[in-house]
Amino acid sequence: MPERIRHKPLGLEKVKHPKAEIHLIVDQCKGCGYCIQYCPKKVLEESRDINARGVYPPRIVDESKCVICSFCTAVCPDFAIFVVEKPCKETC
Amino acid sequence: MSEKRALLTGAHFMNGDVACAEGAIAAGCRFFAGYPITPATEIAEHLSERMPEFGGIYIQMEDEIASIAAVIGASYAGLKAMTATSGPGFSLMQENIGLAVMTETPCVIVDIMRGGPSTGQPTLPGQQDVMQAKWGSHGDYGIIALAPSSVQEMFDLTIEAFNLSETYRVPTLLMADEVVAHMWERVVIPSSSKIKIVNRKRPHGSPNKYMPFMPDDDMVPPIACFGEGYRFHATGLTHDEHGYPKTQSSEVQSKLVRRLCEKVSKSSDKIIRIEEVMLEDAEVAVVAYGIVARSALSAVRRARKAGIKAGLLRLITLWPFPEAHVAKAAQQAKAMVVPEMNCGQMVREVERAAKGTPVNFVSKLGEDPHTPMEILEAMRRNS
Amino acid sequence: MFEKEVHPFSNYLRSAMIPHIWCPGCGNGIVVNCFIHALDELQKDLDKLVVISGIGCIGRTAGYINADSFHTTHGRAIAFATGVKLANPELEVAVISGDGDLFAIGGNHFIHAARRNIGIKVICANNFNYGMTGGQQGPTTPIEALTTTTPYGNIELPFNLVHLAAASGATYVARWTTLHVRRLTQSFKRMLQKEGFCFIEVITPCPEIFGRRNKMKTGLEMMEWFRRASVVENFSDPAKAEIMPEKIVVGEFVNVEKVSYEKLLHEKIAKINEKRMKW
Amino acid sequence: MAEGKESESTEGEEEIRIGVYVCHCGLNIAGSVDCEEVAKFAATLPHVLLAKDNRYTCSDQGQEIIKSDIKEQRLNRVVVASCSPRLHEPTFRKACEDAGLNKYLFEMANIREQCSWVHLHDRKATTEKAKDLVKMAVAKAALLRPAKETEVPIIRKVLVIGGGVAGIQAALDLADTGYKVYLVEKEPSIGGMMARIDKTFPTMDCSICILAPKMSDVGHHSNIELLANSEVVDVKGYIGNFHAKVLKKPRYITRDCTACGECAKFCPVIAPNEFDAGLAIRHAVYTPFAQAVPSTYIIDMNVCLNKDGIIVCDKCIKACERQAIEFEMKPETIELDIGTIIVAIGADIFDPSALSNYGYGKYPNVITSLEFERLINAGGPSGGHLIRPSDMQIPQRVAFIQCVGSRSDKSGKLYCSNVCCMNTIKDSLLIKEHWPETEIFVFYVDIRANGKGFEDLYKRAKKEGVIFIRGLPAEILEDRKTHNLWLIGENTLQKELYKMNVDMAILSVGLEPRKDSEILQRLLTLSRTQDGFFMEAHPKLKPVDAATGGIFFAGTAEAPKDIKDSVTQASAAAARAGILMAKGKVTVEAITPISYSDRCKVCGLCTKVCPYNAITLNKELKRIEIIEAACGGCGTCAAECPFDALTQSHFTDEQILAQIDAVTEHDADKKIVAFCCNWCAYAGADFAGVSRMQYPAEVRIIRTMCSGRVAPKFIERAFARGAATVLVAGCHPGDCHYINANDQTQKRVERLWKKMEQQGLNKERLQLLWASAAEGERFASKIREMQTTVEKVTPEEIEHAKKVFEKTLGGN
Repeated sequence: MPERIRHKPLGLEKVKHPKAEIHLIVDQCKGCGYCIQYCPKKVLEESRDINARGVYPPRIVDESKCVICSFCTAVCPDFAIFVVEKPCKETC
Repeated sequence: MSEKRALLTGAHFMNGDVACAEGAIAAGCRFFAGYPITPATEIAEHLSERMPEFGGIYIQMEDEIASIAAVIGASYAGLKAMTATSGPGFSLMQENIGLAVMTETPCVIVDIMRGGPSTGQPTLPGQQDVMQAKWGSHGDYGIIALAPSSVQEMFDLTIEAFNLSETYRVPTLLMADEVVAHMWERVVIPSSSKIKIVNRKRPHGSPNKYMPFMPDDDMVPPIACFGEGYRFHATGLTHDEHGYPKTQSSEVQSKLVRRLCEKVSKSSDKIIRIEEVMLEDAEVAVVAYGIVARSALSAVRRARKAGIKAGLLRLITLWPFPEAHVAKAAQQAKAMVVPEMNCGQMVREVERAAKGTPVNFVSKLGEDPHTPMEILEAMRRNS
Repeated sequence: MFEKEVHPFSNYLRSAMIPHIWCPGCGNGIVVNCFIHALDELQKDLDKLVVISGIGCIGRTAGYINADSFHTTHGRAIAFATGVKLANPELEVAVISGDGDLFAIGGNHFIHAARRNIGIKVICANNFNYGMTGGQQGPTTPIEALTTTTPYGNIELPFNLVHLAAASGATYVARWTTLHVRRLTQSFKRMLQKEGFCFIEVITPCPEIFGRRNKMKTGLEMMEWFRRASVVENFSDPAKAEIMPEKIVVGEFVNVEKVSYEKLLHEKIAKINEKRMKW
Repeated sequence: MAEGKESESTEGEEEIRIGVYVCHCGLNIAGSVDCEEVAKFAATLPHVLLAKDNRYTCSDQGQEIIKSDIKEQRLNRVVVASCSPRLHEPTFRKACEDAGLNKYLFEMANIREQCSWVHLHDRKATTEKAKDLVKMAVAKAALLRPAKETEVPIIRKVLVIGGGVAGIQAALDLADTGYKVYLVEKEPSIGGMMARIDKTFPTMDCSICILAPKMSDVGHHSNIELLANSEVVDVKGYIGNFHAKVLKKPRYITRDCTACGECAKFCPVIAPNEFDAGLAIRHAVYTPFAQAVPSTYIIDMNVCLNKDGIIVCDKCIKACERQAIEFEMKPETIELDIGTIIVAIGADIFDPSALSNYGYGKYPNVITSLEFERLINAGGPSGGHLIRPSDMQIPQRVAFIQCVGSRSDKSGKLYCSNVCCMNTIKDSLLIKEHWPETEIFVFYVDIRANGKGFEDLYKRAKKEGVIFIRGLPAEILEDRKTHNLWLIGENTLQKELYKMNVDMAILSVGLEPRKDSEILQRLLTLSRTQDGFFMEAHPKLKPVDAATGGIFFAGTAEAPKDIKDSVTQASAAAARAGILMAKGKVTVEAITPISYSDRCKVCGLCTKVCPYNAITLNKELKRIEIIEAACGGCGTCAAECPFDALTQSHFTDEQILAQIDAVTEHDADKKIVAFCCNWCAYAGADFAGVSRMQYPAEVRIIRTMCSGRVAPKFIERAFARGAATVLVAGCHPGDCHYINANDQTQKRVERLWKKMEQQGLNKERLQLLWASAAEGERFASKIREMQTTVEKVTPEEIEHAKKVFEKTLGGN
């Protein structure tokens, strides 16, 4: 449609997003950084302190931004990260 | 049911390769992978016809390396498996014979020996691979090798080879020569009920506790097959009882390799088969195997007629080497005669066992086997 | 943050063997991850799965996946797998190995298994060089690439693996990079549902050994190359599926139905015995 | 030229017998021209056998006279001095043909649009000019040659651009008639503006309810190929034989889609739904609205998580049972051969955020009438509950503000957007229907209810208690806390200021031309009015035809109009296109070049300038070859040829030179000789006439098909004959109807300017003008400007120029 959009959608705040629960198996991480780089929502960043393997594992910046696309889980070569959806009672 | 009817019984006239093939079927071999090579080709040809009749698999692979690899795979998938070849192919197989040894894979490799080295004499007999049979693959290991000297034995020993292989989880070699393989003879095949068949030792206990390389007292681990839910791992790398690689550990390596040698050597008296003819009072003892043993036997008989106290020790098992039997014969003999179709291979083992008793080697290369006269000559010289 | 984390795929892995031996940024882990993902989505019975690999980094895969597995000699995985599949066609037989193992020393077995259409599933992790031995030139090393044995730049033309597979008669041929995890997983699923010989090439980053010598020091740099250069061209001519610095053609190239060797063989066996019964 | 003339005059002996007919056009011409005198004058001209003046030459009697004269007086040339040839040339040509005279032996003098109407107040000068125009026409007529028109087949397929209600109607009409229709729609679904409106006035039907069936008809019609999410990117060819390229953008979802919506359920991305003016949300994978056609879902790659070919999120893929999702999809270009084109691209709505005083975009409770439509619509974001954005409460006091973006020279557009008044009245009634207690104020300038049933609706609204206040608010202020609005302005009836508090204000926004109109204008060489809407070939007689043959307009692309008018116009356009295609053949004017091989030196210059590559150089045979079918008829090749080996039929060098000579016979030093291209400048001059724009009478227009036909020697000839000034006028660069022939015009004029400078001539005497058919004023003011130059030019300068160019006098 041609016209520019000027109002923010009604009831935007009412939209329910599934809440993510990101699990990091920190000491299994080898610090390749794929999960950080390719997270579409930029939920992760490099942690400031090193893990048992002496590398910088990812660290969660803002779990609420996660949309549970689980790409991090799929692209992790070391099975060191996975995401689950928080059970409903906490969100609704 | 159809199998029973298909199994041959009674007396038949056939050549050694066919007898070997029939023996394999009788032994329960249901997988053959091979590659055409003279003088072993007839085994493949015969099995390509017979295997399907028993629901067995025949496949011609792209080379001998693939053949032995497929055989190992088929064995792990639960079938008794075999390949047959000759010198050049046997050489190609050596690496994976090592793999079969390391992964303790029951399987039979038939080597119809021809004149080497290299392509050599495809259509003439030889006994030049008998040391390669023991030492052909890199590393230390125990292995079993049998030497048939008749078409009947091509049948019998093929069955024997499978039984030993299944018993000890070790690749077993049938080291026949071109003459035995192509010779036509009468073969008597007993009814299947009379044929002794040994099947591999199966795991006891639950799958999740199973350790594929944890030996019992007989030093042989029970073997599970793919698809039975044991979910085990096997590797050519040095491995622990779980089959998991432990390439850095000296004690895992020595424990494993010593067991691979000893599970054969420690059972040698159970494994070894020999034939003794007129040895009791023999002053000249002939040690021979394969087709050469047949000339030797005739030579011994002629010698006795000529008043020479001669005897024959025929090696049916080449490996493990029948050391005790040779030593015994050597003790009372003044001299030993060892005819071989090579430049002297098993003769070294005989010398080692003879402990001082003079050993005369009669070599023959590139033509028909020794004639009885040639062996008799050797005996005369030493009597 | 959490106590003992249990990865959803942990039951597909041999806990004793994890973490794996692979370098940081190595794509092999992603290949295994996607393969397991596919198994999981198809609810494959692990008891009926056999994972076979040859020698090389990715060769360790057999040890990591919690199924029956066999780590063969260099180049012989496919020949071994052929024996397994023929001996027990019920088994799902997957060969996961490297470019050197499958296409240099094992090249002959590959083309013949494809020609015979043995129903095995071959996955090749292509990292452009021999990683485990320290980065020598191999059958897929790009022209002018630097390796420990091509210090002046590689002058050997590399194999086009998907073209080779298609020409040899594979019934399913695909190529993805380790960045295309979704499509790769989907391809694995397709492959695992097919009857005949299948081949999937996965282009994987090898930063420590290959990348380091070729201006891609980190896994991320190699993955970024994949992202920049990859073009999905499904069912385009595999002969034109190039792998170049500026363009990597990925996609599904072949997906046809063909009766597998083992099926034909066992049908024949059945026929033969029928005849004998009648007679 | 003499030789030339003989060399081609086959019927040299034939005596030329011209009849001249001067039309009064009631008082339209006679009002400021002495037609009788013009006729008398005409009779004195060479070859003129008879000259008559009558009230309406175009009337049946008028035509009868011509016909009988041709028969009885054996006229072999006819000149009519009346309106613009763009209007009645076909009429008179037909009359000639009926009487057995080849229609190319007819010539017209435009003494209305370009004479009587533009010089209303100087009867003498106007009459003099009319005489000149007739003299020019007669001079040309004497040299006219009969010509045979070539017929080209018409492809019986039509391209409809735009899938709003107009496009839909046109497509269905033509498809039902049996023609193959390609309907190209930019958006993912057809339906356009009408699909977004809640109810229609005056009947208050549910808009989508009456549109949806038509939409699905389009979707299922065997004769319609719907290309949604697509754009026309190129059009070549000519009437009956267009070749279009359409860019089909990927939907990333295949036809297997059953519109089950599972994918959207799982899509984690949300974005404002454009269809609901952004008031509702949609997912990255979505369908714009329930009744969308095609119903196939679409993925919005701008918001989807999966960028540059890497699938990060595969939730939709997993959710889709039919496996219809295909991220690999690439854009494809579809090539179409069509005979006719219907332009129905609709209009944009005015963006009121331009008007700071109304605080739109700043105050949540100031919305546009379109946003209102979505709010009041049961399928809309609020489920049909009129709520105000700030607090989702139902407003008690609502204000409508009219003419937002319309009828204003400083804020928005000058024109009336036609639909806003009735739309507001309709909306006010909708509110009353649901919430009768609501107080509604409509601030207006004039209420325009000029349509069937409109006045009744207006009355009803008043009866329902809607309060109409004349005078728009000057400003809207917001109460920070309540977000209520203060409207401040003057009631121009009571002449008193008001400051009114309302809960919500609805800006009744106007319609404006689509921002992307230029693209289509260029692709199809169309003209647009000053408003920017597409310009019809004739406001009265060809209201849906474009000036370019084979192209027609429907809906708001041509001007703001309501649904009824759009549909009416669509059916009209469909009918017009259908007529063409039914004939199956179209005759193209016999104006392609003729070449005299004996003069051709095979230099190949013509091949370089031909925009259609219709001329090729045959080196073996040492000659040029013209492909008639490919020729567009601009004549720029003839203008380029240095050896007069090429000329354009019906616009030959002789004919044009004769016109020049006629103009410059008397008082050349007071005249402006103007060469105008048929499509833009000449049409522009006509438009000035229709609009009665006044400009000096000194100008004499010579019509060529394209300004590219104007050879330097024409201009030089004019100066050599003492003309004060010369004007060359054509289409704006890029708008040329002959692809780019007017590039040559530019080059040639520039060359001449240089020459004039070198010769010490005032180059202002030669002017170049780009004026579109809509730019009558631009043309008029140019003439006024040149008039001042004319006055400045001294006799010496005239003489000097005569000398400089005198060799062009050689020949006739």
